[in-house]
Amino acid sequence: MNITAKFEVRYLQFLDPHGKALQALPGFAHDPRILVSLYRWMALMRAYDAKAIALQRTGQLGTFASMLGNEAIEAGVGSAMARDDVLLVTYRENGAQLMRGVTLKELFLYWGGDERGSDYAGPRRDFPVCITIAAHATHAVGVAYAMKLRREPRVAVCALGDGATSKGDFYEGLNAAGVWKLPLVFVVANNQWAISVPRAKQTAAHTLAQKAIAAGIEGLQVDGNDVIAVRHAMEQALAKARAGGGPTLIEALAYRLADHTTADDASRYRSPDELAEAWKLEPLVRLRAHLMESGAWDKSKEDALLRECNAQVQAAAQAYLDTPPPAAAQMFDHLYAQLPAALARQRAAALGNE
Amino acid sequence: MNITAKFEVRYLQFLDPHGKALQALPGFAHDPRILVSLYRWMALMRAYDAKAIALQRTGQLGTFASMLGNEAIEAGVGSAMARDDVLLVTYRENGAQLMRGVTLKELFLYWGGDERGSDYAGPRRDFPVCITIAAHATHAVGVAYAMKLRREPRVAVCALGDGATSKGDFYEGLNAAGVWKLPLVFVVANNQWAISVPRAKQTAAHTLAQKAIAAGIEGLQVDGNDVIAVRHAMEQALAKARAGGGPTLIEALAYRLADHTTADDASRYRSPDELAEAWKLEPLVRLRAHLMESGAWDKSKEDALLRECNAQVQAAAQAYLDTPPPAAAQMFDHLYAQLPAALARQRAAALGNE
Amino acid sequence: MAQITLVEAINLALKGEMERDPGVVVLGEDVGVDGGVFRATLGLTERFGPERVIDTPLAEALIAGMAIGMSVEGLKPVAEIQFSGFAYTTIDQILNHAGRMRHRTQGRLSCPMVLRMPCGAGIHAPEHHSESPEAMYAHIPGIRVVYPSSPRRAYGLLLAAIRDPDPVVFLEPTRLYRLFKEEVADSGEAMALDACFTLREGSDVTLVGWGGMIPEALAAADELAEQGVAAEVIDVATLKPLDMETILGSVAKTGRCIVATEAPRTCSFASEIAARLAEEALLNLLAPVQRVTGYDVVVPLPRLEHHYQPGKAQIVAAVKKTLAFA
Amino acid sequence: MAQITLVEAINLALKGEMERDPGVVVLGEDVGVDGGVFRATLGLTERFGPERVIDTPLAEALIAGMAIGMSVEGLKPVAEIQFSGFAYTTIDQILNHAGRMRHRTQGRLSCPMVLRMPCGAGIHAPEHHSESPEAMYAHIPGIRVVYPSSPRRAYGLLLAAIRDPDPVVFLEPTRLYRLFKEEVADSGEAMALDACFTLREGSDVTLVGWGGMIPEALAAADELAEQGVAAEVIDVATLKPLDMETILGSVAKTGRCIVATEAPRTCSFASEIAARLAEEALLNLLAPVQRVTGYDVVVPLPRLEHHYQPGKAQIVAAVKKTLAFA
Ligand SMILES: Cc1ncc(C[n+]2csc(CCOP(=O)(O)OP(=O)(O)O)c2C)c(N)n1
Ligand SMILES: Cc1ncc(C[n+]2csc(CCOP(=O)(O)OP(=O)(O)O)c2C)c(N)n1
Ligand SMILES: [Mg+2]
Ligand SMILES: [Mg+2]
Repeated sequence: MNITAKFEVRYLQFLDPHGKALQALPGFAHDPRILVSLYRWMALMRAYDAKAIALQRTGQLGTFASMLGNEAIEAGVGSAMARDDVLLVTYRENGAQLMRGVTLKELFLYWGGDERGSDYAGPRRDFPVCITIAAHATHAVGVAYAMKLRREPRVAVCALGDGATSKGDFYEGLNAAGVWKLPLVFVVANNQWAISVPRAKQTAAHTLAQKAIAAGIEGLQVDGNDVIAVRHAMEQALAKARAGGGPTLIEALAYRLADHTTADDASRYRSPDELAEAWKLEPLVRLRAHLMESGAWDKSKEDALLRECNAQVQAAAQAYLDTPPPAAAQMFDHLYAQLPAALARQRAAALGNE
Repeated sequence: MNITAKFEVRYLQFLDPHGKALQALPGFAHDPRILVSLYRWMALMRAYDAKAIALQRTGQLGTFASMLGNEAIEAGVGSAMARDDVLLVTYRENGAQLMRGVTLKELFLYWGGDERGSDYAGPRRDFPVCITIAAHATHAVGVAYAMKLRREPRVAVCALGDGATSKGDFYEGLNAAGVWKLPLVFVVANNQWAISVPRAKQTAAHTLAQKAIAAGIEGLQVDGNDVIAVRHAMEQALAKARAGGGPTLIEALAYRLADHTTADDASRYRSPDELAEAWKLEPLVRLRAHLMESGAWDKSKEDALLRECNAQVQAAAQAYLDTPPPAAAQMFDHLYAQLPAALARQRAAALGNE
Repeated sequence: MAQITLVEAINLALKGEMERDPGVVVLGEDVGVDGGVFRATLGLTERFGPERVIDTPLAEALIAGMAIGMSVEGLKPVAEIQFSGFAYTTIDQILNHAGRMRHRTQGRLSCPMVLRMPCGAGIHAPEHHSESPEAMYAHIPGIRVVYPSSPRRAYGLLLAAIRDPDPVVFLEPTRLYRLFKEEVADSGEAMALDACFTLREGSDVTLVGWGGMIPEALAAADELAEQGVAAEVIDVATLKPLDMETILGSVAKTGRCIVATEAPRTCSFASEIAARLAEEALLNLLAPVQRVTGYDVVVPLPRLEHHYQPGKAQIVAAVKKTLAFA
Repeated sequence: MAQITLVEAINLALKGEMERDPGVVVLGEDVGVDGGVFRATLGLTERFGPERVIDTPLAEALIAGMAIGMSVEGLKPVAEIQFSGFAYTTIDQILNHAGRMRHRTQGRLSCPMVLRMPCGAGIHAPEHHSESPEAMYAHIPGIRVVYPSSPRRAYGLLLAAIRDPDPVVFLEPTRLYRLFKEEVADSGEAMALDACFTLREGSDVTLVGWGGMIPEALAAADELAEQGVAAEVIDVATLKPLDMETILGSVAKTGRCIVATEAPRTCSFASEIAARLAEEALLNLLAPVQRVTGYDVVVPLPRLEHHYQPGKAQIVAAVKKTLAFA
């Protein structure tokens, strides 16, 4: 038999778990301001996350999906994208959303069960959270197609999980992105679990990056606990997309350090040992060690940052809690551009029940 | 960057377009009886095909999808499968179905718009034609799962087209087959067109065989005009599956020599040159040349065969035409195992309208 | 003004609107060079190029999802699903995303898209090519459902659908694609998207239908007229949101009503209209509303198709039953 | 006999039937070690092993399609869709394949499968976790639709669904999963799949509902009783095929009827029942049938959920309106 095609999947990592550089760092990583900024964002994510869980546990927030362990992926994605790009997310991408200008209060509102939380004042064209896994992979194709058609130097970024890669729409989107060579970057946050289903049960594929081969596009794996690797891969993929080079699939390897959501109890299905091992690789410790080593960070800065983040999160939570519930009419108000006459009576009935 | 995974796609071909062996032939191909039998089936397929088109053109059959150009794929699949295996097909696999024991009359009935055509007297457990593209890829997973669960040495074979490989359920099925290492062989009859959409517009993937990489399973490409290659690849994949070795994806390269269906006019979207080139590769000529060269075939055998096939097809067509239409009640008769009381009145009304 | 068929009217509307609005794009399987399997998109590629007339891979969820993404980003996609039988994989996208994007973001984003699909029985097509799925779509909040039954209405309603700021599912009865011609002015004028069409006035009974049932209802009215029964015929071409006022007004006048659809009876749109009449017009009704529908069975393959599909005869029979009601 | 919840009754039925019939397999997302996100499949993996209690990849069309393949090959798959909001991608498989396999092959092949899914509002869940999609399924020929509302009925109807030779969509109201307990005998006895349950007798008005509306209807009946109104309460737990006789019989007695569902009103199953009553019971009706339903809007996120979901108050109000009808 002849060989008719050959492929390989590359793996990218810059920092080891102790923050030591394994190879020459990319340009941006030589600027301590950039790395510190990334670190600050990751710290804010963690503070937000903790606050959200606390609110949920005290009955002040709905079911919440923690991003614990995904912060480097979030920061890499959020920092590499341009303002005019469009981000399409699942429920676990609040970190990148924050960096894009979604406010903490909006996020709390969303998780608090209030539609107004998706009316982002900042990134007006970013998509709201897509709960139905992988459906937004096809939306991203449409967004990127529109950008390409209008010859805009913009890119769509579609973030999803390892579980999402088993779903038909993920593949349909990936394949279509290849067909039209769209300005579209898929970022798979492979946190090893889809609720209770481990990565190995999702697919027999050795990597998730190799799913790209089925679509004839570039795929690569990065260490998702290494924000430098994620950001670098994102920058390259975004630049390629902007230059007309087409889509990329980035698989970022991380670990879901929290339960799936506040409604889940991960101890039912995974071992404490595995979790403990994963904590050794976590992204904040790694970047902090690197920054401290380089002298760009110290204990007092850390303490100040934590105070700052907590205050910020606290203020946003309070603003959320102070928001009066929407009126019942809101059910009808943005259903159509204009309320159809046929719905006017139903609306009136709803108001009567208020 | 490190390389974390490597893949390659192999291509298999034994006979060149003139029937010359390009490499040592597999065992079965040294037995002229087997090759002659394959040739006879392919000739029958072609006779059936021509008759079906003639019936359609004269208003005696519904829309029909010709398998012209796919005969070697059909014969390879149909001859390699064991009786107890299960075949799941699209509308273009009548050839393999014939070899599995579906009768010509049943096929005519089906295309004539009569449900009784799918009540196969022969292969009782084979699936009926799946019109919704690629949906049967997931059915095949269920069938193969059942076989594996019951420790049966049986295999499910799912046949589909190049267009089908763009669809989510194809991928979901492929991926799941890998997860459970199922006894399942996917055969993609890549006839280069999905109605008017050429293969290159379906996907940026260089081969369709490489779609298997996304599922972590074996994929290979074969010359779909070379029945020896198709059968050999099928035999190997079936043997592997039966032995617990898991699924395989076989991409068989052929060309749709006919219109998509009798409702289509391919001259609208593809060039006569391309078609003429494709005719040079067609499967019957190739095998016939090989057989003649080896002395296993000659002109008089050919003439006798054609007469035989035509007579057989003619008789079946007549039997089909002589079949009285089903009663109106048939709409209700096998809808549920037992007609629910709630439908009894509707059934009576339908009979009243008869 | 030319005499054209329904499918030509679709084509005319598409062509005109693509000309007027550079944001309009057409996408689907075989919509490009082939012009669509029914030729609804004929000539569009030549005129507007393959970037705006997009042959997609074979993937319906992609087509719907992509249209959502495009519309959110400001394009006006008109997506074709080759047959409604292949559109069920798009329901997830329509229900969970297209119909919700505006509400979910409180008006920040929206989906001005059209999902066109041929449907209905009567052309002796293979399996899955003959269903009439309007009820499933009509159950979905946040979208519009349109089902024209004449070249003129197809033209005017498709223009309206494309211009509408919200998602529209646009059902096209294949049986009527080439059944008859009508003069259609290429005026660029859209019709209202929430008003029934009273096609014929009458005082004795109201015949309500849509899509492929309309020629049947009109033929039934002709036959009834010969027998001295004056039937009013209402085309509910815009099923959702529903203009119930027109139907109620007619039934207030006639006191009797037949609602016809070729979809399976249970949870059909005919049931919806019958329920509303029972709720809001009980005192006007001289007889129970009769639903003339398909059976609750799988639409049979062509050999039995005519036994499945209701038509003039069933409508006339229902009218007689209604008139006989004491 | 133990007092158990509805979700425990589901679990009990699954366990028992897997014990009795080695062909029964359970599949879905997180149904294995995790026991399902609602714990409906708790303990099954330990007892029957991962080959019969199958954690699938995250792919609903696969789950449905796989169940079809398994059932054709002689297994009895009970597939779980994690929430009904994620089941729309399976409608293609249910409508185009599960509901047709037997008819299409004239009885040669069939799909004895169950597709279970939690649904309904009232647990303050995120988006897509609160819809009640029964009408869409009820419109599909060739399948059964079941929607229990008590532990006992959940147990008996799930057993029946698993044993039924045809595909059954089995809807489970999340709000009732743990709302109350009932004594359930693990008798292995299945209930009939096409009979309504008359939960309470009364002569003044008939309250018809299913799923999460049943406790509301019962509470409404209590309240009405205090006011001297005797309400009959009918649980249409087996929506399709529909036992209309029980409903007609009741309405013949009471002359008044309320049909309640939390689904959006248009083309809801409440519309179907109202249409049938209007057609077949017009002379018995003393007042128009009132539909108490959700609005034709997207089910809101938790903060407004209670404004969306109809309940006791709306049912009582509808009864009063009905009684006031001259
Ligand atoms: C289509 C669909 N099916 C099922 C669910 C329920 N569900 C929510 S999250 C989840 C697991 C997702 O796993 P993954 O993609 O790895 O993302 P992660 O939660 O790990 O970030 C499931 C099954 C859903 N939201 N959408
Ligand atoms: C889900 C679905 N979408 C669309 C169609 C309409 N359709 C019928 S055949 C076909 C092309 C199929 O192409 P391919 O898979 O290459 O098979 P081939 O016809 O070439 O054998 C299309 C789009 C369908 N049958 N099913
Ligand atoms: Mg995950
Ligand atoms: Mg093809």
